[in-house]
Amino acid sequence: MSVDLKIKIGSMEMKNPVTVASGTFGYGPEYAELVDLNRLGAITVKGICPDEHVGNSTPRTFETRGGMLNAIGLPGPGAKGFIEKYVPFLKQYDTPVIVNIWGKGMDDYGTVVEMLDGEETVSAYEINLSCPNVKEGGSAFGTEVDTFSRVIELVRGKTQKPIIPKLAPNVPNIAAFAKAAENSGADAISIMNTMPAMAINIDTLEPELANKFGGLSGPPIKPIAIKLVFDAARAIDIPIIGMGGIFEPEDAIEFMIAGATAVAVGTANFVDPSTIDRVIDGIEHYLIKKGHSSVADIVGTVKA
Amino acid sequence: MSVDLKIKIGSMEMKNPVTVASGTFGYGPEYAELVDLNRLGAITVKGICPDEHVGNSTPRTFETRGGMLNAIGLPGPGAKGFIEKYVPFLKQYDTPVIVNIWGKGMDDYGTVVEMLDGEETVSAYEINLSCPNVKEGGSAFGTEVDTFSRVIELVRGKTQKPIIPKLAPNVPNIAAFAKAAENSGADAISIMNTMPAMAINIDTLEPELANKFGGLSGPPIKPIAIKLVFDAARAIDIPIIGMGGIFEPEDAIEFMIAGATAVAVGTANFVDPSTIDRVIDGIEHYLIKKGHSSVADIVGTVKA
Amino acid sequence: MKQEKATVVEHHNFQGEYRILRLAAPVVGPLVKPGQFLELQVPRLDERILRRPFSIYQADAEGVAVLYKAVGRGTEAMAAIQPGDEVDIIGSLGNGYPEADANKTPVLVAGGYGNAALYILAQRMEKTGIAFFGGRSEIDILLVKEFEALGWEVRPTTDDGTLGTKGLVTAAFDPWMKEQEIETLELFVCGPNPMLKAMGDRAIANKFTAWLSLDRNMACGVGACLTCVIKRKTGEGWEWARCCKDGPIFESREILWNE
Amino acid sequence: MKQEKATVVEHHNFQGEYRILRLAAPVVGPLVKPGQFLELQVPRLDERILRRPFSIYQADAEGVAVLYKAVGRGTEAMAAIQPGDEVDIIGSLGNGYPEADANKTPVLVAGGYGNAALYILAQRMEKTGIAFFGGRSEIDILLVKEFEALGWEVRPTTDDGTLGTKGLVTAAFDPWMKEQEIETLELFVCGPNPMLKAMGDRAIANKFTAWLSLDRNMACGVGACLTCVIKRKTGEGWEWARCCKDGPIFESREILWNE
Ligand SMILES: Cc1cc2nc3c(=O)[nH]c(=O)nc-3n(C[C@H](O)[C@H](O)[C@H](O)COP(=O)(O)OP(=O)(O)OC[C@H]3O[C@@H](n4cnc5c(N)ncnc54)[C@H](O)[C@@H]3O)c2cc1C
Ligand SMILES: Cc1cc2nc3c(=O)[nH]c(=O)nc-3n(C[C@H](O)[C@H](O)[C@H](O)COP(=O)(O)OP(=O)(O)OC[C@H]3O[C@@H](n4cnc5c(N)ncnc54)[C@H](O)[C@@H]3O)c2cc1C
Ligand SMILES: Cc1cc2nc3c(=O)[nH]c(=O)nc-3n(C[C@H](O)[C@H](O)[C@H](O)COP(=O)(O)O)c2cc1C
Ligand SMILES: Cc1cc2nc3c(=O)[nH]c(=O)nc-3n(C[C@H](O)[C@H](O)[C@H](O)COP(=O)(O)O)c2cc1C
Ligand code: FES
Ligand code: FES
Repeated sequence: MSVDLKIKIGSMEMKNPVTVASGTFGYGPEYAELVDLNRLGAITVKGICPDEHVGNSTPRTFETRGGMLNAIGLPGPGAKGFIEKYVPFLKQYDTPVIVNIWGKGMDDYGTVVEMLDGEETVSAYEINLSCPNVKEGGSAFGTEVDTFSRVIELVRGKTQKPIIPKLAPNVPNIAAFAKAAENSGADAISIMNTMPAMAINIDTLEPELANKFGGLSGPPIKPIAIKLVFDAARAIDIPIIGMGGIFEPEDAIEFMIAGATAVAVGTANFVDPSTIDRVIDGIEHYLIKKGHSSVADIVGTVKA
Repeated sequence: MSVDLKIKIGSMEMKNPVTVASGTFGYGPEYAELVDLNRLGAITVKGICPDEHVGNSTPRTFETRGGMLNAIGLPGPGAKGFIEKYVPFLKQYDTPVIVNIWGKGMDDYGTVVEMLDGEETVSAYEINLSCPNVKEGGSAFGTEVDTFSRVIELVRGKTQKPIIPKLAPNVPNIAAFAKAAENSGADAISIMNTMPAMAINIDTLEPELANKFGGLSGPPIKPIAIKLVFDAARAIDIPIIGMGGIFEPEDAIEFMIAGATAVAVGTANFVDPSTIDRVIDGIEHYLIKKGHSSVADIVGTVKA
Repeated sequence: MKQEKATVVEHHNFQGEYRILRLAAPVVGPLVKPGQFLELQVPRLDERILRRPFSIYQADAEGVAVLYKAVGRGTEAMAAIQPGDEVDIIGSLGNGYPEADANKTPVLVAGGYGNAALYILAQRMEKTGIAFFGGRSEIDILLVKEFEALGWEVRPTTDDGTLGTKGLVTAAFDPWMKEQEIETLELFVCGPNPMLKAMGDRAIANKFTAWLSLDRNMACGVGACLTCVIKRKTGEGWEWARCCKDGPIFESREILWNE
Repeated sequence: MKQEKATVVEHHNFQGEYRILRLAAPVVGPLVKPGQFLELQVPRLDERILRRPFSIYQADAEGVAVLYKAVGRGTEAMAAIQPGDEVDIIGSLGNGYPEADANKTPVLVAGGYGNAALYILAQRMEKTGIAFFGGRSEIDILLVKEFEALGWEVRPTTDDGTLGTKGLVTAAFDPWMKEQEIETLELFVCGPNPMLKAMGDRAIANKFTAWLSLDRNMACGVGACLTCVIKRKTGEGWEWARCCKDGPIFESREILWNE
């Protein structure tokens, strides 16, 4: 028996529903010796803004009980640097590339899309409206529905490619943001970015991160993410890319049953780079075991 | 060398800064054989509304990676039942009692205080404006600043005893709620309630909790709570009772350095009922080791 | 009720998938009443924090033993426990079985680890009687010799007929019951929920007493969290009763099964 | 770079608080260049998820060994690793030391586990030279005999004077340096950051080459997360370089220390 793992995010076809979470997989080459990039449903690269950006000082990450904090601060080569350094590499693979974009101000979101849109290798944009680690933009855009919608409309006006706003978890009403994304022309949404968090060294009294705050990721946030995906799925008809603490195939399947059409493996890449492979295999086995023929058969099937 | 562990929450004196998180310690008798109730800074009892309430169906809890979900749904004996069944017991101890109160509608918050206020044993009220597990009220009151303030003002009008609104974590701007609490006459605030979350059984497709959703507690949420306490402490002058994943003395100290005057041990009671003792001892040892003479010396000392 | 860091004295495979864990626990050991349980903190239980409840299989002044089956993450992680290890326990918990009624005929009904929970009861009971033990196969019927050594008549049933009567426990119990002075029976039941309900229904229909040991998921084990509730009948309707504190033993008439 | 489930061949106390963990790792073993490291997943590391980086102390076609000191949660949990256990490793990682310059005099400078990281370099280097090893006390100076057996002259320094010159590594190095044709020196340094900086400063002031192995906290170890960055000088200013991927070995002139 064979199952169909293919899914679509807007016009982008993915051979299976598994991508990686932006920022946990570099720009592609970093894990290429450990992970077969052709196996991935899509490669999601780290956040890109129009210009080069240095990011935060160090320490940038900190390990917590069961998870980690990061305040990397979105360092990156900028759109031009990305095209020069990474597009030639990514072109070699038969896997769509989702570019995660962000801006220091609203205009940046338009600018970066203008700079990238000519590249055939860029298959879709994930719009980061929820990074807890940059002062300028990031989460400020993601926790206020009007601004959130304006950014999406702006990006929508610049590209025909699928656009995927990435939602912040620290809101009481994720459904309102999901709905706003849909109404503003998004092809899908992704849930969730890291949860704003902090750790303090009780000997030095210093925050453990140079940036003071960071985002919590990994297994601790999975139950939070499942709830957000469930709530959002009830509110919209466009697909959801679910993420937050996916470490085992069962986690990914839980996201899909909650309402996610696709999933992203994030922090787990650091812990076990074979996670992606295991998750793809696990979804396939689950579908076979349960007698389903395609991914759609399980998406949003939670009895609730 | 001796240190002074005493603190004050409004007019309520606590012999040390450690209480328990509402709902994790019953009404007092449950742990009395394992924990010396006279050692506690205060006993915080499970949520009480004016009338008896049955709470949710079962399953009510579910274990997650590193933590747990609960959707108990605030079952309880009501104010009269509480006075009859538990006040005589609690009276025996030389420890202030914080009664956690909630309402199905706004009026209930006033009613329950009217019913309880004559009891000398009731030292303070923690106002639950953030329970994710009841449909009627709970978190609906805690994620909208105006309603939030109105409930606090209402309670303020009914009692001279200290009132301590308990804040919801799933807001982008905790400082606004902290400030609103202070402006509405609160004597302190407590942070945080559980984080809205969900788990789904991938075989049955049923949510793992009868209530579908629940609140995440335990170590996974600690870094989230630390950030919320830090943000709130910057905004207000009234004390904060910090909680969320306190399992070790170091966790409690971290909350205090972030800005909490007192702390509450919650889920850890289920795991290791000796946690409270260890936390009190650990705070004392830390103060001695660092050459401090009182709790106030470390509250909010984070270098950030 | 005490918390104790108990030392592992012995940990061995008992029969089939069942294992026995024996702990030196001089504080908790002497407190135990039959039908009570422990909340045991499984060492090295990767990334899971809650304790697991286990009926007490044996207890004396020196310590306690539990008889368990690996069914999930926690009980599987218990495989790694070695003699000499420390295991943190809280016990003894719950109400335990009441004194057997001297005027009645005691009957034990058990399945799975239920046999273990009833063994300490049989050891401490002044009378003996008849015991119905059900299981999937011969390998699932525990402690037959031990109960017989105490003077009990054991009537096993197995789903596959490899030992005793073929069928559920009721296949042996029902015909036997018909021959008894039914009202004089006093049942002590410990096993899976369907078995509890089946015996409870018979107790109500036939007006005998049946003490049922309920198995509900637990978090605190001491009555504080309100996880483990069942519906208990009251004059007017029902109320929640906590299996860990008000139970785990309830008389069949107390329970409202429709949850 | 490969991920491999390696089998523990040996795990023993080496000297003082240092231990050696030897792994059968036929996939990773042959890939190793001196100065590279592994990302090792510590088994049973309760509630912590990230791998820990360790320099490769020895490597051959069959496997790898690391020499480590218990300093925190992860390295303490490693104590429980037993021969026969499986340990998941990713390696070999990082750039490693460059080929030694045939026209220069190699000098090794190390402290703590740095000696281990330089040992594999010494083994594979065609020349021999002089090695300055610093430590708190005699017990912290590792592998002196082993380096001598390879033909190296070892000059230890200890803070407490229990072995060799009393003082920091510079107390032995500085007087020696003055007697050399300084520009012909090529240093290979592995140790704590202050030692790296001290040697780097001397290299810049005296115009010799110093390859420094940097120790930064890491999460992914493969260049993806941008945790482990240091400031590397560029024509105009500086850029972030990843210790795990662009390093951990940098030449002294590359590093901007003011972070
Ligand atoms: C009063 C009482 C006495 C018991 N006595 C015994 C005994 O003597 N021998 C024995 O083998 N088993 C006994 N059990 C069942 C035993 O507690 C479960 O098998 C065990 O909790 C399963 O844990 P796990 O981690 O292996 O399974 P998982 O399914 O991974 O457990 C996940 C969670 O569910 C809870 N849980 C799962 N199943 C049960 C259950 N049946 N009862 C309570 N909580 C559960 C666990 O505590 C844990 O929080 C008893 C249960 C109760 C309530
Ligand atoms: C390239 C490289 C090579 C190393 N080689 C060796 C070696 O051969 N022998 C040896 O004993 N040690 C070596 N270390 C240091 C070793 O990685 C740390 O001692 C170890 O990570 C500490 O882990 P812990 O859990 O015991 O400490 P904890 O402080 O509990 O660790 C907490 C977290 O901080 C990180 N961390 C803490 N200290 C360091 C550190 N110094 N470097 C990197 N991450 C750190 C851990 O990875 C973990 O994520 C090396 C480090 C690097 C970067
Ligand atoms: C080190 C690190 C860097 C990240 N960088 C980005 C980023 O550049 N853009 C973005 O949208 N999200 C970023 N994230 C968030 C992840 O994409 C993901 O939303 C989050 O980590 C939750 O998934 P996880 O728990 O599986 O890691 C980053 C996360 C981590 C841990
Ligand atoms: C089983 C359970 C029941 C709870 N009941 C209440 C309650 O009645 N009222 C309330 O304000 N908070 C309640 N809470 C929330 C806790 O008081 C606390 O805010 C939260 O659990 C975070 O702390 P912790 O991580 O230390 O448990 C409950 C938490 C748990 C786990
Ligand atoms: S398990 Fe907590 S009340 Fe029973
Ligand atoms: S540790 Fe991730 S980039 Fe170096």
